[in-house]
Amino acid sequence: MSRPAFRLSHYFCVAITIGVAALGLAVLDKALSAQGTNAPPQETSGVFTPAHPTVYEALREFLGIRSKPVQPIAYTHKVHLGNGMQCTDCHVGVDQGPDARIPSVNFCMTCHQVIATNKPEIKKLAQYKARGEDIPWQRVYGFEPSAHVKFNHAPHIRAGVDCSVCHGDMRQQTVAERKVDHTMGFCINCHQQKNASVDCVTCHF
Amino acid sequence: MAQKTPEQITDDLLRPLSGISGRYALSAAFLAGIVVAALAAFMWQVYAGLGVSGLRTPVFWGFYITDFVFWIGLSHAGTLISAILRLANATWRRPVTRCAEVITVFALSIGAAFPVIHLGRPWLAFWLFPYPSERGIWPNIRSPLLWDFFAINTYLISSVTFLVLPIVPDMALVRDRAAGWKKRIYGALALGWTGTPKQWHRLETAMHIMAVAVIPVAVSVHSIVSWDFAMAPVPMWHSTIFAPYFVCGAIFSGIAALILAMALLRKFLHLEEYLLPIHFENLGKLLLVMSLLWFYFVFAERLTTWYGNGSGEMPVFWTTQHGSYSPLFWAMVFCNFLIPAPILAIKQLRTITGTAIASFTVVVGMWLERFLIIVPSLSHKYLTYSWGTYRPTWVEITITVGTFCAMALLYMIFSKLVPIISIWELKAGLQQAPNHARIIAEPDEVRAD
Amino acid sequence: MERRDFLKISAVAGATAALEGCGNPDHQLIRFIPEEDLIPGIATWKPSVCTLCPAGCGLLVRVMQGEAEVVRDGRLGLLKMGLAKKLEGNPAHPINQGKLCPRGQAGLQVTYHPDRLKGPLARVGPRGSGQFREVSWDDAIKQLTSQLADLQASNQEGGLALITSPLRGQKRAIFEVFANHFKKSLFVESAFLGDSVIRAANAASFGHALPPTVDLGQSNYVLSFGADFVGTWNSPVAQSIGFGEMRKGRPGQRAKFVQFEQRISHTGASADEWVPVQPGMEGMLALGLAHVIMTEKLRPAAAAGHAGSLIEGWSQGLPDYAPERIATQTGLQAETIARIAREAAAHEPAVAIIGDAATAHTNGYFSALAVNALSALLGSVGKPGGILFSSAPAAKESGVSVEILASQINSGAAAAKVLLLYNANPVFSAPAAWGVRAALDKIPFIASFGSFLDETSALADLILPDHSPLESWHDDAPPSGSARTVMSVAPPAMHPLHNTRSTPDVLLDVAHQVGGALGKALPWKAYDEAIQASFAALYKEKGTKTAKDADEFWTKAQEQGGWWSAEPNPAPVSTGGAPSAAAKATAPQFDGDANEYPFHFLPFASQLFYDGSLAHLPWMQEAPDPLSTVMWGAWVEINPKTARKLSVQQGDLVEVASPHGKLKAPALINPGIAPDALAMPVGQGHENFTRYATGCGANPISILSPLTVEGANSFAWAATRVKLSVVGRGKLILFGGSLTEASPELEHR
Amino acid sequence: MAHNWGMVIDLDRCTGCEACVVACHAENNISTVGQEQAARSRAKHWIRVERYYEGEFPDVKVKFQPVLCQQCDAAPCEPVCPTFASYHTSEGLNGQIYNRCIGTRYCANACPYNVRFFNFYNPVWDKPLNLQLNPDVSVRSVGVMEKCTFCVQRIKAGEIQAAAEKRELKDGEIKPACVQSCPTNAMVWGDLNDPESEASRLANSSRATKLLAEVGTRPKVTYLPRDSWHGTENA
Repeated sequence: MSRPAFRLSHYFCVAITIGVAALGLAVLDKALSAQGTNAPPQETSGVFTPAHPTVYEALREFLGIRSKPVQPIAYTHKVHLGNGMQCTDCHVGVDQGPDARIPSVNFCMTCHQVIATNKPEIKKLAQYKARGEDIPWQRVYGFEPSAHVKFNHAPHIRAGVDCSVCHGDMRQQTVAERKVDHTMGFCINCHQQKNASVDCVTCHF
Repeated sequence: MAQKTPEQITDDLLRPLSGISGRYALSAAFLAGIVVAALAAFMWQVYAGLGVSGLRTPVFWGFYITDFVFWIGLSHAGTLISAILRLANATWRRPVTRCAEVITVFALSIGAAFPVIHLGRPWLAFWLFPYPSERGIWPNIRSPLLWDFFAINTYLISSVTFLVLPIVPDMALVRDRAAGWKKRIYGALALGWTGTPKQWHRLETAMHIMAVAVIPVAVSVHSIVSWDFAMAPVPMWHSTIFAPYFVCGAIFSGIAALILAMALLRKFLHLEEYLLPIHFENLGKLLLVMSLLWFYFVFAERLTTWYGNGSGEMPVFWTTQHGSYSPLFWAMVFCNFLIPAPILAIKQLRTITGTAIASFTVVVGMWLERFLIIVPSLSHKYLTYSWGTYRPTWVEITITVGTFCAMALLYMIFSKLVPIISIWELKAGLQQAPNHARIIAEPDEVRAD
Repeated sequence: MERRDFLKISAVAGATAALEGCGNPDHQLIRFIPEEDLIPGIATWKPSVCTLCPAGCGLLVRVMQGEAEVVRDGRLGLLKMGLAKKLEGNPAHPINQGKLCPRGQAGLQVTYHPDRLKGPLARVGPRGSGQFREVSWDDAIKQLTSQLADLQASNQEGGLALITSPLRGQKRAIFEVFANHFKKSLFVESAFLGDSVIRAANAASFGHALPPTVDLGQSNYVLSFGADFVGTWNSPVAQSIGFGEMRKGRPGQRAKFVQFEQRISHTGASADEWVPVQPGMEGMLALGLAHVIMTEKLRPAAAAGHAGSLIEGWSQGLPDYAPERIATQTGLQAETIARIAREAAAHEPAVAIIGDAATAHTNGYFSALAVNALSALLGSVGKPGGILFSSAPAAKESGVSVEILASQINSGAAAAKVLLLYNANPVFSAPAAWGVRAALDKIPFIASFGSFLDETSALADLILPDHSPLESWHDDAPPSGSARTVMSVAPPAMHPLHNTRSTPDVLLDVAHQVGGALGKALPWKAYDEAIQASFAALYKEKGTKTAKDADEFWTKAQEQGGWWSAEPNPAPVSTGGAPSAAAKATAPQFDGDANEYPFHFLPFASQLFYDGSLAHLPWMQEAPDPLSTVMWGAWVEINPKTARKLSVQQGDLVEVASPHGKLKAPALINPGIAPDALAMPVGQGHENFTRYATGCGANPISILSPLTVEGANSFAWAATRVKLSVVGRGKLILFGGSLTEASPELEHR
Repeated sequence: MAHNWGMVIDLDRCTGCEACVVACHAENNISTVGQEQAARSRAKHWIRVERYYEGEFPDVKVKFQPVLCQQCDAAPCEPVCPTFASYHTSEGLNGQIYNRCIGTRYCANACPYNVRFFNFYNPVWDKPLNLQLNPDVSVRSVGVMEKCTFCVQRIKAGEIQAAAEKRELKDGEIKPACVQSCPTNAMVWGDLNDPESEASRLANSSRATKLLAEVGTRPKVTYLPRDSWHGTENA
């Protein structure tokens, strides 16, 4: 006896749920597209931009997925270090302050005016210089902004931490890769071993 | 009205499980729609940021935490009441317990959602779980929010168990009558119940243990919720009265919710012959007691604050008595005391309708109470220069309304899947003590002889 | 404010910011080869000069490497360059000694402002339509050159007009050469908060046409007649430092500070005794105080010397100014006047200063003379703890004001063909009654050098945007704030961000292209050459001890941000100046009938927007005003009793109407304003001044009456009467929750 | 000896000029929220100058009182945080670890001084205003709490510098942005564990008072109340 009622209700059910759901989504969509400007003042979201351009980006960051850097020039650390160069020859300032400098095209050209000018990669280098452009080196290491880490190289170097501890043995690497995973655990371990401070605010501020 | 046979009882109480009426579907769809809208609002909040809510400096907690406390409070309807009645062996409880316990489980789940909804970064809520990580950081056990986390989970688990245990025999009953896929599902839910004396015995024991265990848990939960506030040095939060005050309020609103739920079930599921005036009358009396108790707590709190005349507290006190929040305050007093107390005190008014009306005002009043505990204190905290106001936005309102609809919807669905009145307990009532059963059935008659 | 646009832009900014740092160069802008060789993460500090107000504080700019999105020869790309990150006071600088006011700190946002003009523009639409097209610098300069060449050829009198902010040093010299080269050109240094009245009075009283350097630090009694000296008046930072010293710098010794004004100012708020005085009666009050001091033989009349002789009846002990006689007019009780006079006389060194509204009444010049005389009588002029005068060169004045320029052009007395506009916004900062807009429309060609589109530069035919202050050379000789001789100089702190050019350089360029006498008058190739030349002269004059040669002197000066004398060397005060006609007290004139317009209207300099030139900085908009705590808006201050009488609620939108116009703004209850006065901050109400200031609040200047100060060529901006009516509910954004510390909720008890 | 940073504010010097407020914005990358959001009191000022009127016209007095995070030793904000985002650092500061903050805003409710501010939206700088950002301070994202850090980045820099030069920190070597900018020198900052430091000298002076001392938060900011003129004794 309740069968026909069931059929009828079935349609109702589906129809109305979809209807209201659509309404809800419409509100959401409108709000999204308008960024909340066209709602009355006491309700608008005012100025805002999402922390990530896309939900996908947000998800990647949440899951800690980082894209592999693609370097414009296949620079090989192995060769340079093999020729007796030191890290600090190019990465100036690493022992003075927080960051290490990534050399500009001018710096490279000081040597490569004359050295190995016929090699394809060096030709690329020269072309950049000719175009008046710097080489768009891509970050290999470095913390996500959301980690709020204020890392400072200098004190670590003063403490005698070898570059390879955090960056792997560059003498074996051609194009730099992320060999060491700079997780918080990685930092904490070392800090504890060297009984450096593990107070949060030592790194996060 | 004639004495019901066990078979009749079974038929009556299983009837709601079969078929869906158009009206049912319509209302279900309507409720579902609003719930979806609420979900959309929440997604929007996650996308844009909490700025879409009405929260601001210095009122960082508003509707969401109000709803949180309200729903957790409501959850004290069931488990606590049915447990107490069970232990007190109040036989009239038999038709009531399950609707009560269902309220607990759903209200608790909804309430537990709010702390997440109100987070600035809800996607990180899992940090409240104590799990080992390379960071070597654990949740802060000193934080009342963490106590909440554990208390609520414990309460949820135990009240689910408490709800599910006595369902098992009824599931078996449904299984035996059903056929096809339904039989398989209910069969699974019946956990192989065959009704052997051993099973009956174990069930009884388990129920007894649970009943004893669940009461302290329930009390602890709302005490801890109250400590979310009482632990902070905020004017009119930092008070020793809060724990009992909140527990009282919780049971108060819980009973009200239960009466409302029963009234609705009675109407829509045609349970007139099972949910009888006497149930409402008895629960009405309970409600009256709680109303008086609640008023006593409010009076005590207000009196001591006023008499103490603390420089920090008086502004909050006066803003609720005379100031911008006074309309809400007095509305609360009316809803929680001045309206329900007389209705429930006067026997002639303690009818089903009467108690339902009283319960409704109490539910409204208790929501206001939670709001008035949170917002005025935050908006009038110490340094007058930093005072502020609060006005909710459509987001908060939608989500709040959405949760009420979610409650109703869950309840409707549940009543379609599980007999909302414990069949076997009712029968058990008949078997043990027919007089009892008769008393439940025909109180007036009894008084007559 | 165009909220929608604001949103779009900010959304874009946010999104792109987020996009940077994804791992593939193809997704990114090209990078230009860095022009500087900086180590990332390491800050360098470069001296500079603050140009946001005339105080001339010395800056230290924190420069760090950053990646800026720039356009170089038509290509958009990223450039690693030194970027200014923070502005601090220069600790070595005698004026501000390492300290800096909020406005100075926000100077950073001038450089990075999103609405800064990024290159030269030529008008395409009708004037005022704000439609411009980008042009190359060569075209722009050619256009300006041809205009000036024609003007030179036509040899017409008064053909050139210049409206600039008050200028000093070689920058002024360059503009001056232009002004002098073209016959009878109208050279206006426009400043709403000008100090010309005080300079004129000081010239008369003490022989120095300079604003005073107030040695608060060593003073024991300070009488301030309306001067907002820790806020916006004269040299606020220097005076604030002094204020701190005066209060707690000398153990066991704390000066008393009395403020006379009609509306409690940001400075008055810190006074030990705040005394409301009737508007325009400050001079009379000063003479009342002098009367008491003289009659009670606390000081002889002669002590005031020349300054006293300028006041009629001074030598007779000012019989007309007995406290009892002036009590009603000044609004003070006779006892109060007498008491303060005795206290002041008893606590040497005591100093009296006057400024702001007190000098902006029609009788402001007389008031200034009177207060000067009082200072002199108290005997602290030219002495520690009193008023000093630096040995800076007195500012030359062309004698032309915006008002005169407008009236001459409107009346046809002058027919300017070309107007050069530099860091001045006369359309905004002049009362509508002056008809500045109409006058500008009569000028065929307007060239603006400003960095922003504002009410005035929007009318320009050609815009040649200047570098921001941090990208520019500076030289400056602050006239007050320190008793030491100060010559600030600073090279650019950072490379220019946009396709802008230093205005002095552009002018030199133009001069040379115009050639002839003009070219010869400006021998330098670039502004820094001009500055170096001036420092070479300074070396010969003063620097021989400190450096072995002019070059070393010049380099040293650049490194420390200028040259200053090791010791204080205030200029001697001329005691017996030329006896001139003694001035007589005059009652202040107010425009508007007292019955129809019951309220005095007191515009006041905003602590955050100064004269309105800083309203475009978000930091200034969002910082709460010190007294009202208002953010992002303007307001009308009204006494609580008056408000109750007119049933005006806090936040009501009120219409303030003067005989010359009306405006709407939300009402703000201020317990510290006279019942017969309404006050309003200057600086908001821009019709066209970047996304942050446009349409925010209302501009009180627009409704002011065009009265001038008698005896001084200056605008009497405090002489307007207004009426008030409630027209609805306004938008008042307060940061502060409550007026008083005691909770208002307790009133219920 | 571990440092114990504290501040002294002399209200007799303070003129409420707002220099500290703007300095703080500049140093700490505090975003401006714009007109609409300011109207909904979402403005963030780690330090604010409270203004209180006393009396009625013409006998009006005004009191200024800069209020920033008091870096309490018994800080109500710390125990309530479920994730240790708000905690007590080894140098006695109330640390706020943004990346650990999940945005319960409990700390802000517990704070009696209302000096904690919440990022209701992701902060935005209209290009190129983003170039003004201080690279030494992280930019907080949407949903996290922020508050005065006593310019911890300057403290760290100072300590690292001193360590590099193998010496002790000198008193007055480190200055938070507000202290550095204050035109009347109303603010003094230093190590309270060093009895010689200007800060501890003033903090132990007879004028010293604490804000909301009755709440028992043991603040490390000391206020020297507004003084009055003591008449002719100074003459």
